[in-house]
Amino acid sequence: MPEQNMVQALNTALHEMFADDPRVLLMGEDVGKNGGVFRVSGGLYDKFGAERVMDTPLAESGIIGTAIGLAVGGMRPIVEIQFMGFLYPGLDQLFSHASRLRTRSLGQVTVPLTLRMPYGGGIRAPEQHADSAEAYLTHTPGLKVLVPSTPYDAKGLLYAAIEDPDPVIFLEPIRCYRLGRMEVPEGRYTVPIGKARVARPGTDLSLIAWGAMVNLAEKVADKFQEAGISIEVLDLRTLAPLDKEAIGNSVAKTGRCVILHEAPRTGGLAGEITALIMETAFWDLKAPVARVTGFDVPYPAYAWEDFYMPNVSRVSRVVTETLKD
Amino acid sequence: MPEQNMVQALNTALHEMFADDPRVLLMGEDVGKNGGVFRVSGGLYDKFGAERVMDTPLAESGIIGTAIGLAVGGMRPIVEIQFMGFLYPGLDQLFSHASRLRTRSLGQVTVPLTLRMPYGGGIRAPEQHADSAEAYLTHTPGLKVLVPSTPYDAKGLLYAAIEDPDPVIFLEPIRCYRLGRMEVPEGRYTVPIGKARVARPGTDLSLIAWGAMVNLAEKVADKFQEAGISIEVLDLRTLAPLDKEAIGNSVAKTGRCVILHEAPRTGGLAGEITALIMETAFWDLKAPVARVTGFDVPYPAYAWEDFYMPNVSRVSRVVTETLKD
Amino acid sequence: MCLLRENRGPGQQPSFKGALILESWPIYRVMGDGTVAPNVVPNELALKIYQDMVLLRTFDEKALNLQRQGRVGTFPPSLGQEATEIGSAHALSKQDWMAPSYRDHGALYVHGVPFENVILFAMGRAGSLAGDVRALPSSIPIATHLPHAVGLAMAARMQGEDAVAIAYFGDGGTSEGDFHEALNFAGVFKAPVIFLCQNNGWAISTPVSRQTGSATLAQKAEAYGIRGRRVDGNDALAVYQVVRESRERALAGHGPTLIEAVTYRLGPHTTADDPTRYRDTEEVGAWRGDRDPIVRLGAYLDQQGILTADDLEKIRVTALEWVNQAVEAAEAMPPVTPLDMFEHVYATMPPRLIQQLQDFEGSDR
Amino acid sequence: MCLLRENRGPGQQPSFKGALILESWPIYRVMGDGTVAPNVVPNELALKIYQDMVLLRTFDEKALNLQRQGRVGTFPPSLGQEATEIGSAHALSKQDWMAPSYRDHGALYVHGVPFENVILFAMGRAGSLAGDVRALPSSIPIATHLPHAVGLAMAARMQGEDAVAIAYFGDGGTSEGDFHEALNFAGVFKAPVIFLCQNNGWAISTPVSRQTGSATLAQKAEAYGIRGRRVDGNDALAVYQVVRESRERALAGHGPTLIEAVTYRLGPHTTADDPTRYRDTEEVGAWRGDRDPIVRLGAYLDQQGILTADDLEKIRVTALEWVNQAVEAAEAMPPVTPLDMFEHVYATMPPRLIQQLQDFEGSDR
Ligand SMILES: Cc1ncc(C[n+]2csc(CCOP(=O)(O)OP(=O)(O)O)c2C)c(N)n1
Ligand SMILES: Cc1ncc(C[n+]2csc(CCOP(=O)(O)OP(=O)(O)O)c2C)c(N)n1
Ligand SMILES: [Mg+2]
Ligand SMILES: [Mg+2]
Repeated sequence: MPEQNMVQALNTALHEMFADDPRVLLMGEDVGKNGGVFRVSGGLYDKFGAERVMDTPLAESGIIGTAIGLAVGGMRPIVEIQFMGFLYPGLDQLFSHASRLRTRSLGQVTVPLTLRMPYGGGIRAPEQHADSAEAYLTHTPGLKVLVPSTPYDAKGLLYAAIEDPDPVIFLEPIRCYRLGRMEVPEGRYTVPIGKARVARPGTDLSLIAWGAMVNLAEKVADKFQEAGISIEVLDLRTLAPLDKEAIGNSVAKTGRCVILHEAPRTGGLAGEITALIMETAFWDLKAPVARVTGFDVPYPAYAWEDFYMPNVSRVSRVVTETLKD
Repeated sequence: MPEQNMVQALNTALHEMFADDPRVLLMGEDVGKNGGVFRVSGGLYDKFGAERVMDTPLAESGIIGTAIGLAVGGMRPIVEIQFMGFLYPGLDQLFSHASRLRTRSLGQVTVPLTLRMPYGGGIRAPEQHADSAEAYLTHTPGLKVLVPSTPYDAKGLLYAAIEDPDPVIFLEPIRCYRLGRMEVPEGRYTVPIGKARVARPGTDLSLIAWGAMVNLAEKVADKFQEAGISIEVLDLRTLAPLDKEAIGNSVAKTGRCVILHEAPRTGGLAGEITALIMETAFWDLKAPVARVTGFDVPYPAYAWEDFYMPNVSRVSRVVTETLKD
Repeated sequence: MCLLRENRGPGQQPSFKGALILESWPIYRVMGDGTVAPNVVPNELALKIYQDMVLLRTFDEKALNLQRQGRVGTFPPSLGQEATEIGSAHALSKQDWMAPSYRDHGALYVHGVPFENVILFAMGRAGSLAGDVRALPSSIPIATHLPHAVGLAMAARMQGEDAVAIAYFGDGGTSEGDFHEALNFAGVFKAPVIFLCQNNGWAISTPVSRQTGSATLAQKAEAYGIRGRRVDGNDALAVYQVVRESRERALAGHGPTLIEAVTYRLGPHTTADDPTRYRDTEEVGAWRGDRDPIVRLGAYLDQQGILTADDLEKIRVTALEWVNQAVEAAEAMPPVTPLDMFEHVYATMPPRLIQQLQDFEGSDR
Repeated sequence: MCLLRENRGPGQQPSFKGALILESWPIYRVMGDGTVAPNVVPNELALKIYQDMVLLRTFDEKALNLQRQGRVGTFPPSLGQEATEIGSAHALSKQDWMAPSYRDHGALYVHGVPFENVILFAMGRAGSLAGDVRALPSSIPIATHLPHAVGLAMAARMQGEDAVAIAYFGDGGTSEGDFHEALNFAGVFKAPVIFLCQNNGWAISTPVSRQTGSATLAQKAEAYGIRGRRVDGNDALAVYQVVRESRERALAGHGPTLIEAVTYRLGPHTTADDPTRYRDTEEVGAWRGDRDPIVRLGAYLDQQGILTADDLEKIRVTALEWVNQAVEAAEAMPPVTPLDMFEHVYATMPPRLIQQLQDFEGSDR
């Protein structure tokens, strides 16, 4: 099995899907000759041509709206949005249409659409290129939201997304694109939608994370391990629908939980997870569920990025406090 | 003091503000001669003319974007979006610009903009006219979000909004527009941003609500009162920034809490409030914090509306359960 | 060349800019003065178009009545726009994709959606407007369905189908960003799509002169390098021909067309609207009578000896019968169930929805 | 009438549609063959424009160097676009509002933002691009700042100011919905605003022919009933004149203008971009040399006897000195503080931000 980083795993998955299914298309800004700004679609244009790998005009709503039409009309479009912060002009297409067409038509009109985009911070990108806006999407019934943190999951979840009969948002943590390599099987396999992964089992405290925060959680777990404290790291992988069972099981076992996310704290997904813990593991809690997140400020320009981003020291402090009680 | 319903209170407030401050403008679809589809701006056009009461082209992003320019340029624009479900094409202007211009310019460019819109269900409106999308906005640093539930608060909060130096979203619960009358003072007064209101004091359980759900909470409180159970109803009034202190105090006192909202459950504001309770009143909790909300479906067409909306029976059931533990 | 001088009542200012006379954007017309094109619609089809227009008018009047009785909810009639609704839809084939707005039940009917479904829709039962036809559910948000039509058109072409897509929208719709993005995409990808803009003079209370500074809506096509056409939207035969021709051009690979059908909304925006707040009854009056699309087509068919006064009466009676049957059928439908609300959010209900449905069923209601 | 034949290299297809020859949308030009207008720019100003263009070029080259050394972050140079950047900004008054994009530090500089602030911006320090000038922070999202310019223009008019607003954006920006909505609002409200579109042929890797089906970008003005102009964007004097004239018309109440400045991006999109992946070096080569805006203005000033080879050298040396000083000044600025990040979200920090700042300061970093 080849060792691949996340960009390579995704690129391979796309090449395979294009070869397998003539209905699969890719569309977006600079996905063609340029292969996307992070090269995730590298080589597709040369191999499958401009009809299936479509550079579009610079217009997110138009891109998503056209893809909705393509999906309803029988194709399997994959859309790339260049950065998550540029999804916003296209949100209406998700909120008003992609997420509702099935319901509004009582199941007669369906939208098998995959919307990929790089998200999150940590690479000193220019302003407004590092947003983590997952909570806007996870609050929208009718959408599914996936976030891989490893090359293996990236490929398997992308297969699951493209085979799903409903619109799926596929968030690619920029920080993880080239973070490390691992063995990634050739050919089709899927990672199930809606299932979290225990990235590291533990007994004393649950650290819940996704995307680039999983790596941070693992570092923190390593650190506490040295002090003899066993931290379980749960990589959610799917943010909608959330794996309530896995969350409940982990927290019921450990009795303590800290949730991490890059997005600003208020209204971030940590709140929802906390509410799910109330429903599943309240009586097991030995300490309040805590969270380490981005601050309630717009993601700052990169000179301030290190201040904004959760790091080992900030997480450790909250973990220590949560262990105290 | 005159007795007014919410539409009248808002209308009076607008008339007064227009008379007091020549920088105040209103813009939106059908706000002029038609006075807005709910008549909140009735009479303004005749009194203050088309220059200050501007019917705009049908384009939410253009409306909000132009208003941002007007605000930066020295005016005090009030925008009306016709229904909250039609805000979505304009979200980018809020997420990328209105909420960030102060930060991005380190305080040099400011956006004193008030964005009003009817929201929520319960009046058998056509499809997509009944969304409660407050959680998209409360997760956006840089915005403030207000929701009055009474005519008095409506007027006082609108004054607070328009005098605020930052962008304020002002949500008007459609269900409350003509729900009842109360005494509303003439002339200027403000209700402070960021302060919840104890709509009804109680000792056994806290019901936290906003908008049209406050009225429902009061009905439930009445019902339990008869059984000798004392329920405190907290009307949040401001959804961003949340009044963490008031929430914490109430739940610390009662030890039990149920949160109500119309929006779909997952990712709704109840999650954030639950997380705040973790931070402020965890050790006082006698039962898990629970929530009664809309279901995780797009707000349905009105034949299904009664199934969707939280009602006395659904809330009572959860309250009873929460009291059991 | 016939100019749309009817838009100006005697001694009146033009009530909206769509009415301005612009030689470079002539109004295409078949019936009436200064006819620019001979009629090519066969008699039988013309008669069918007439019947459907009467049916639509009858239906709308019935629905307005039902709304007043509280038997249906908010309803947007298409009074005055029957020529565009019916003429355009008859120019399509069943294979074509339709992306309608809330006011386009007339076009949907011709495309295959029964009127009882329209009643159901007005009774707050979504889902009724898509059926065994190639149509999207009517778009409630303005103009944001236009990109869907572009995608549908491209999908049809990619799959080698002999089909186009058509989007219906109003003058107000031309202001939305998605109008621009859709027409621009269509121009770049030469999609076989027709953008049918019904310029009925008003977007609720906003006249088209407040909607844009351009003299016509058709000229907006210039911005995308695509074809634009103005047509007399109260002339069903002209509308039919322009749509037909646009369809053929699209199928032949010549790309999209933006059609501005100049018409007038005779009724309220919806039953919740009171148009006397914002427009003169005189203006409305000027569009009634001779300019009414049904009167016009009737007179034309009469002139051509295609139908007699007797036929006319029969058509009206039959229409009423049909409509009453549709109402009965709709009102006889089984009531909605909570399951409907939960089961169509995703192909497979996720655990949280199963749980929520169970909770719902466990509760008192 | 001079046509932009330079867009076609010998034996080459036009590389983008902005280059097509369209008599109805002529390209306005002062310098070079087939001049359509005499120069009205006074010598002194022409010289100043030239100096600023050299300064901008020098600055961009320096910034590219700093980026390679890791001293600044991702940077978007305006190499090749100096005539439009500098010529346009000199046509404004200090009272005018500027709504720039990320690539418009040249225009901002002329409007009053020092180059050290531009360096700070490139060092990841937002806030540096708005200052004691009437300008918004450079818009990162494409074209969504255009409505702001409309609002700023309306605000200036309402307050009786003698000021217009100008928005800078690229060819790619014309595809966004907000481009449409802004121009449409400007047309309806006759706002005193100038939309300056720099058609530099490319939006990252996407050629303008993929951006729109229209033959020119200027003709998009037709859709809004507003004035459109094409100008040779490598002719600083022509750009100056077109902007000046548009400004005067706007102030006189004649409404907005869409200006398409036809130019070329000689460098990468940003330092993170590799243009060899998507465009021929020949195409780039054809825009260097004689067609370089600095070479052209230099030659013209030389012809007119306004500056000598000696002056030229002096200008270059001075520019380098200034730029080096700007870099020093920027690098000498005190480092950013966490407080900066918290204190400008709202006028007054809400309790949760005070709490978060305290938490932050209580932590190890
Ligand atoms: C995005 C959006 N904004 C606002 C509305 C509210 N609204 C419904 S119909 C309408 C006017 C539409 O006018 P037009 O496009 O001319 O169509 P017509 O109703 O005349 O057929 C408005 C503003 C909406 N449905 N969608
Ligand atoms: C809304 C939005 N979508 C996508 C991007 C990513 N992006 C940055 S620059 C660019 C190309 C812009 O091209 P153009 O408008 O021609 O301006 P130029 O860079 O040529 O000056 C793209 C796609 C963005 N910044 N904003
Ligand atoms: Mg209309
Ligand atoms: Mg460009």
